[in-house]
Amino acid sequence: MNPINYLYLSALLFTIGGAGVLFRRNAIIVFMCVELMLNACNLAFVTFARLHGNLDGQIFAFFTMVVAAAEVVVGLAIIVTFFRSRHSASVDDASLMKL
Amino acid sequence: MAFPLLTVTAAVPAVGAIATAAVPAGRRTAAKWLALGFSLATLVFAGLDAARFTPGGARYQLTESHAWIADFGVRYQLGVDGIAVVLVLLAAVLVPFVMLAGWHDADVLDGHAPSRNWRPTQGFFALILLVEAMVVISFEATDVFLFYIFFEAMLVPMYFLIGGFGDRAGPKGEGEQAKQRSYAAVKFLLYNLAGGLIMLAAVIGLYAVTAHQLGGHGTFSLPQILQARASGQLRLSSTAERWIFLGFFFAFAVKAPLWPLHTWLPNAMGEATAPVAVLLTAVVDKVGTFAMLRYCLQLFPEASKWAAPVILVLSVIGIIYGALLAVGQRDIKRLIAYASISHFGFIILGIFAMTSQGQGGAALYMVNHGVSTAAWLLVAGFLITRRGSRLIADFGGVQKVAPLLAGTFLVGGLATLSLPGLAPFVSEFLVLVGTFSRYPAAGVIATLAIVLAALYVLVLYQRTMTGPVKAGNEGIRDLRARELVVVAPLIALLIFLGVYPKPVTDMINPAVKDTLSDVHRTDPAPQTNASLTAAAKESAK
Amino acid sequence: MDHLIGALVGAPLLGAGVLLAGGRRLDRAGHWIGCLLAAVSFALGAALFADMLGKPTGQRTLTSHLFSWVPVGGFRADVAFQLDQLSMTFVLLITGVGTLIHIYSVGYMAHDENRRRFFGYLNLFLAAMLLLVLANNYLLLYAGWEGVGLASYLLIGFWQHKPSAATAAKKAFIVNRVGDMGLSIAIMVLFTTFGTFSFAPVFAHATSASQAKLTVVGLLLLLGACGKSAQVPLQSWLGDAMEGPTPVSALIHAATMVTAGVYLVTRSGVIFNAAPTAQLAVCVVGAVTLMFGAIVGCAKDDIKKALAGSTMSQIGYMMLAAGLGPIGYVFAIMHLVTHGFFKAGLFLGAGSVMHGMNDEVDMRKYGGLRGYMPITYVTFGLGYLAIIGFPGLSGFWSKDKIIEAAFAKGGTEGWILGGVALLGAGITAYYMTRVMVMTFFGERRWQPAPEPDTAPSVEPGIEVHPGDLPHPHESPKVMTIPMIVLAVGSVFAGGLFSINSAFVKWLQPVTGHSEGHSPVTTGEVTAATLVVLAVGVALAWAQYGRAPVPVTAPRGSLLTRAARRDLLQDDFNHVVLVRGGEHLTRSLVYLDHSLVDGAVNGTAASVGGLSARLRQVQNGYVRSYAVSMLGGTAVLVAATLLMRAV
Amino acid sequence: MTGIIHSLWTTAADPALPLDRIPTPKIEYAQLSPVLIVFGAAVLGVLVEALLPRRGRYVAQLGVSVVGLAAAFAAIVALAADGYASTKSHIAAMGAVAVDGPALFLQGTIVLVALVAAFTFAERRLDPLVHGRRVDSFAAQGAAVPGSEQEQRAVRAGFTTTEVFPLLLFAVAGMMIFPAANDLLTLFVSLEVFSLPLYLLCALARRHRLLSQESAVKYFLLGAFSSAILLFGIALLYGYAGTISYGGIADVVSGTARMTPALANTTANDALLLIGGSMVVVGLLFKVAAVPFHMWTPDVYQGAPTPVTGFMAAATKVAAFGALLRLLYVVLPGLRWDWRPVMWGVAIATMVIGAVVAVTQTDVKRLLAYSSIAHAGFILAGVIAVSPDGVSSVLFYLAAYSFVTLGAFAVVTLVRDAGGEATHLSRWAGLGRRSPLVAAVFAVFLLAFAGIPLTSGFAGKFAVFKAAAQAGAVPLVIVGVISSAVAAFFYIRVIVLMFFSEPQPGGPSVAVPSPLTVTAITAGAVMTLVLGVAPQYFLDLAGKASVFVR
Repeated sequence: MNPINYLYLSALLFTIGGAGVLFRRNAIIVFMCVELMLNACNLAFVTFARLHGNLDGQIFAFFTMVVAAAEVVVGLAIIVTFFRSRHSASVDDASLMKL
Repeated sequence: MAFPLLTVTAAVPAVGAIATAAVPAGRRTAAKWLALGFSLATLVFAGLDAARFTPGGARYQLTESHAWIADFGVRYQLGVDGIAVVLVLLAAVLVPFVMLAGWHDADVLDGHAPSRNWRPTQGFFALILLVEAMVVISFEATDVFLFYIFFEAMLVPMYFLIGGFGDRAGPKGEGEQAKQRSYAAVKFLLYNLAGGLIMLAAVIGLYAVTAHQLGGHGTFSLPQILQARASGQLRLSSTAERWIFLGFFFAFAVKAPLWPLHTWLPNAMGEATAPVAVLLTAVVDKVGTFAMLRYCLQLFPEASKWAAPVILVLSVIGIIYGALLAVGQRDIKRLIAYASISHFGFIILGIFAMTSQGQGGAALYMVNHGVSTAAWLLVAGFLITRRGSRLIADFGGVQKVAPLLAGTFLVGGLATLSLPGLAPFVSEFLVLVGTFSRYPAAGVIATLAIVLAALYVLVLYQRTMTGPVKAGNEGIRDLRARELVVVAPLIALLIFLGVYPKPVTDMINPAVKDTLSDVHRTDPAPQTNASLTAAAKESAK
Repeated sequence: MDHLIGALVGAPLLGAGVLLAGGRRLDRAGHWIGCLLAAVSFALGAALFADMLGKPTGQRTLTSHLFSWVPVGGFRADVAFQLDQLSMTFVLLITGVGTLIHIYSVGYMAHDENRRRFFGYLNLFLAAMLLLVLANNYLLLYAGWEGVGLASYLLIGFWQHKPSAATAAKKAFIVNRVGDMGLSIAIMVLFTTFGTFSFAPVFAHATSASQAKLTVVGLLLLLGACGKSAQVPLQSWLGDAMEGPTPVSALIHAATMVTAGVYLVTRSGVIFNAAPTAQLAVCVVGAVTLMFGAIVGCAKDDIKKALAGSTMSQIGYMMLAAGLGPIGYVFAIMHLVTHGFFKAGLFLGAGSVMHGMNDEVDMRKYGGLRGYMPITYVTFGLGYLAIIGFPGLSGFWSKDKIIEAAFAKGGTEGWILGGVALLGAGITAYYMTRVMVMTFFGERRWQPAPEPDTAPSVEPGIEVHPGDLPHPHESPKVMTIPMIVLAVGSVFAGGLFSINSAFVKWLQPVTGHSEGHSPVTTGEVTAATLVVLAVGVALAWAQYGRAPVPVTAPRGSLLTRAARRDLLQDDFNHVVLVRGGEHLTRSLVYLDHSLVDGAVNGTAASVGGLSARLRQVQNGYVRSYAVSMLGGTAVLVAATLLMRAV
Repeated sequence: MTGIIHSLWTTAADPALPLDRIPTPKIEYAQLSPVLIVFGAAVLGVLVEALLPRRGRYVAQLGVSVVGLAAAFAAIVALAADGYASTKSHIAAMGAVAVDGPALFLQGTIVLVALVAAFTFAERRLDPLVHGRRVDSFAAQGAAVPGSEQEQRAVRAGFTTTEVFPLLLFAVAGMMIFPAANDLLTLFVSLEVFSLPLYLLCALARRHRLLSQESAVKYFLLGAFSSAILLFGIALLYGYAGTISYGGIADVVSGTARMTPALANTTANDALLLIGGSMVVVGLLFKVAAVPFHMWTPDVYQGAPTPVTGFMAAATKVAAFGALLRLLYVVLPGLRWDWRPVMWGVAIATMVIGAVVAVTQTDVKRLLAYSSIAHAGFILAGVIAVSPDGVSSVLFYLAAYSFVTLGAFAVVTLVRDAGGEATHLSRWAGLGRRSPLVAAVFAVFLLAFAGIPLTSGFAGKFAVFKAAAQAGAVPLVIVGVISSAVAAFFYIRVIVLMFFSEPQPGGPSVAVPSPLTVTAITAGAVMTLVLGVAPQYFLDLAGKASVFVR
């Protein structure tokens, strides 16, 4: 089938992810939504790689995964400490600093 | 290469500032004498400048020129024309008096030392010297950028002088007083900074234009620009010239100050101690008017002529407005401030009347106003510190208890109302004649100010000095030796310049002639000759 | 010889410098130094006069160029002097009368601890006045002009502890400044018209300038003259100026300074001759002031103020004459000189009286003094006869000539002016007789001791203990001698001048002179004058000589009351100028604060408000930050695409 | 650079050559040495953590970082001296990393900044002794819950988070690659390489840990979000051009690339290019804290440990602007007419909002955060002038600004009361009375921010505005001038507070720092004045380094 559809799908996923970041309160879920966005990007990469018939996109996808993994490591660490000190993972609780 | 006299003249006070600031906390008096010494040394060098300057010689003399910031087309380039020499001398002459008058101004702050290296006295005198250095170099600079840098930078020490060592003889309590002070200081700084930043845009514009026309790198060198324009290499489009001119003029008009950009001056002068106020009006503000004469007219002749009518109107308004408000003041220092606004109106009027009398008068006025304001305001300062108040209503009959103080105060006032025989008369009359010969209406309206001046000066004198001694004034002591040393020479100078201003005018005239030729203006010819020739034509027919 | 001119001015200037800068250590010798230097300059003047007489009429003008004062472009003002017959006349008057009054003051100011300062100011005045009359250009004249203004300010306010004195001094200076403004503008016009303001070239080219210009100049000069010579509408200061010590009133506000206006007009004769409108204006001002002063003089009970009124009116005569052009110049000056003698004499007399009456000035508290101070009585009397124009005495010669000249102007103007002058003579006789009688004749009204309720008439600041009665006595020689000399002058000067019209011949080369064809003969004028004179005297005698004079002034007619208040001129000034001015300045102060300053503060405030509002966006919620980011991205993308679209 | 650059991946993908003939990629280690050195030091740091006993770590870590950074700087200088900044500049590592003027200049700046920052990281004199031990501004144990028993123990045991040094070094290495990255992959990876350590560093404050953690969370989530956007942009660019190398994309954009049917298909409409390009730009604008992607800045700056804030504020801006420059000048010059107007808008918004909002700030660190936003706007003005002048002016501004910022934040660490740093402005009242010297130095930094002549701030401002004006962006200059007038107002406010208002009783005291912080502050002050009074040498440097290799 026409690879363009994959692009639409990736765009859709990206949007969903973005929406999640905006609408979900739980830090973990917000973060997962970001991961979703990254994966949307991966899909796009792979699709374009197919389109152009070169491997750059695919390679890039692999890198993205690695990076995403690294992000998870750091992110979870931060979120966990955050959670442990406030017993809540709601990003809306992180609003001591404002104005 | 020749001995860099101008650099040294500016460097001496700068070095002095550092040296003074370095004096350890305990040695207050030592710091004072050190600072005074440096200011006197500056005076010596300024004198040398004047001596080495040959009137009617090259346009810019004692020049120095070194590469500085090639990327910005900036050179460290100094040179003085007659007006600059005179003004440098003025600054160098006034600063020692300012120091002597303010000898004890910082002592109050010395009382409670919150920390080991709390040295207000050292700071006070160091800042004064710093201001002097920056003023001097901005008079000497022949590179627009160099000038601009110090024109802006001098705000900082001035700001600390006003806000940090302000007048404690205010009408309100100390707390309120502190508020007032820092308000005045901030107002001063922001006004001038805003002006300066607008000018920055114009300076950048100037660079862009020159860079575009002279190929590749722009230049800020005044002589180079003048030369390029003379040779037709550089031809500013009238719109560009006007915009850039406005940018420059705005900054200078704030500094000068020109109505309606004047409101920072009364606050600043009211809150600063008298010596600092003198430093501000008599020395620092002169940079503004000087810059109009040098940069606005020389760089942008066409735009200057284009804007002249409006500026003349503003300055005439300023003259009358300032005088009227001076009449209405309750606070001695604010009164003097408004009087100064009126006088700055005269200076600007003279500059933009674009006649040799007008501009010569304006240049002379800068000097005379410096001296007369110094004399009047310093005596006023002595009076205020004695009584601990600056409200006119708190004084009365002082002449009975302190005749000498009253007398000198009167002389200062008479100078301010430009009485013949005292310096300001000559310059004021020149400005008026110069203006009248091209714009009669403006001249006539401006002349009204001589009546108003008499009004505010004499009313002030009457309320404070004459009549029965007012309660609280009995204790006012007459002038001390130190204060006499400050006042007497100033008065002598006033009389000398009033009776024999020729040495100064000889310095100024060639510079004025050059400036006028820059703007392609000649004095209007007396009408009789015209009418005579007309009659001749009639008869010929 | 011509270098002496500089010395002429220099001597008193030196005196002023020494006395004022000298400080207390000169207190003991100060007054003699002052007198000496005044005398020196008189001597110099006399020497120059002798030298001048020695020369043929043609080359009597001396000039001396000291140094170049203000050279800027085409603008050349030099410190240079020009001594011709006109200046010479003034020099002699100023230094002569000046010296006498210096001497008189030694006695009069004996008890004042600031006597040194007083003499310093007097010398300063002499210097300035000499500068005024000797200058060879208008700017230098202006310098002297303002200089005498300063001296008069300092001397009127000499007793600064008296608020009234301080106020009077300030008033005098400021009113004068209004006149000075006219003069300085006149100089500007001259400069723009002729490219110079030195007398010689200006007068040489005067005719080549447009009449309009000359008229403007003339009117402006007149404005200046009005200020200095207390002519309507700028006369209001002279009455108050009497707050100054009496010698000052004698020298400055009677004999010399107030006549500067007449000098100015005469000196600028060439210009006025070419501008008839301006000339007429001069005449009108003179005539009006003549009447004004006379009427005021009739109503005042303060002896000095009465004399001040008369001064005003006499100067009105001079102005009138000067306005008549070549017919009148000479007589203006002649009357000026004679007036200098007798008016100075009268003031000194008044001073002597006050001296004896511990500074009482209210004539209603005098009376019958002739027995107590005979010399004063005689000298004052001679001065009195001179001023009312008693045949043979100075005033007779000069005043009649003016009246005659006024008629000689011809046409209705001539008749009106002449009539006014004639009437003025009558009124003069009336009020002077009044003064004379109230002071020296009648029964004495100065006992018992002044009650508290008379305090107002006593000059405030000078405490009056009920208990020390006035014990009238003759003044010391140092005061009487000058009075005698002046009396002699006021008797004979006029006569001397008129011996085969010597004075006319003397001044003619400078001012020019022409005998106008008078519709009435000299005899007729004289007769008429004598008649009105007699009437005036008789009226006064009837009113004050025969009937006893009430100690407290009666309410009097409307005119009288108005006249007592200087014909309401001050009230007018107060309401219109002072009040108006106060309101103007007050509202301006308010505007400056609220409008000009407010605009700036307003901008600052609005920036602050904007900032506070924008701050709210930073609400601390991650998700809202994310929204702004995503929104921003969307906008950016959209904008980029749009850029491509358009 | 002529000819098409083959990135590692395309050659491998070329079906023409069989798998056994894949050429080994050529890596110019010498030219990459600066980055490699820093990475090496970082790894060494990790080893130190693993192997050395607690006591020795602090010294060892500090030593490693300082030596490593110094060596890296030496290497950079050597390369530049060798001409890699100008004549020999080319693209190393098979097209992944550019070695040219801008890269080296920015790397040099970053390394120096990091060196100074390392000193402030190591400062141990400011906090009072804890159980007789000196402590720095980092948590005893990052994992421990604030105020928990565990934390107590860690403190008692005298733990210290010496891991900050390796983290710092990793971040530095990433930042060094960021402006040098010559293909989108390197760009993305390096972005993450320097971001992740920063997230962690933010969370490690000893005092105010809640705030610190909050800042970390915000920074992390938003950072991840932005990098997702960036990544999607990259994907679209790749989709458009079929390559991820800068040069390749540029060629495609300018139409000089070898056309393949696929390319013809994707380049048919520019939407991909435009959207992708602007999304990548957004990712970078987030890092430079440009409006409207600035909102993380104040919170993160306030919460993070002040030394970290200083480092971030200085180094991140340098790196990010470097990358932005390269992207706009090397990849998208063909789209100039599309992105320039947009950037105009961003620049103006950034200048104005940054300046205006700062007016009402009450916390020193937040104030500096907003001022950094405003400055980002000024720098953007220079970026917009697409000219060598623009590049050099930006480079100069970055160098000048980063040192002022470092110094300013270093001063902030000194002003303390019982609760640690006293960052609320009201506490700074009368500081000038208590310790004139510190207040004076801070005033110098503030004046530099305000762009008063004779400070580096003025020279920088003049340079960028000049470039902008010459590129015809006069309105931008005027807006900039006006907003700097507004900005001046709040810098002045602080000075007024310090000098003209009475010190409040029980106000904060100024701690006497160790030579480390003193060095840092001095370095900042000296640079501020030198670049202000005699900027010519550095302008020359920036001018020489203003040409991008392609």
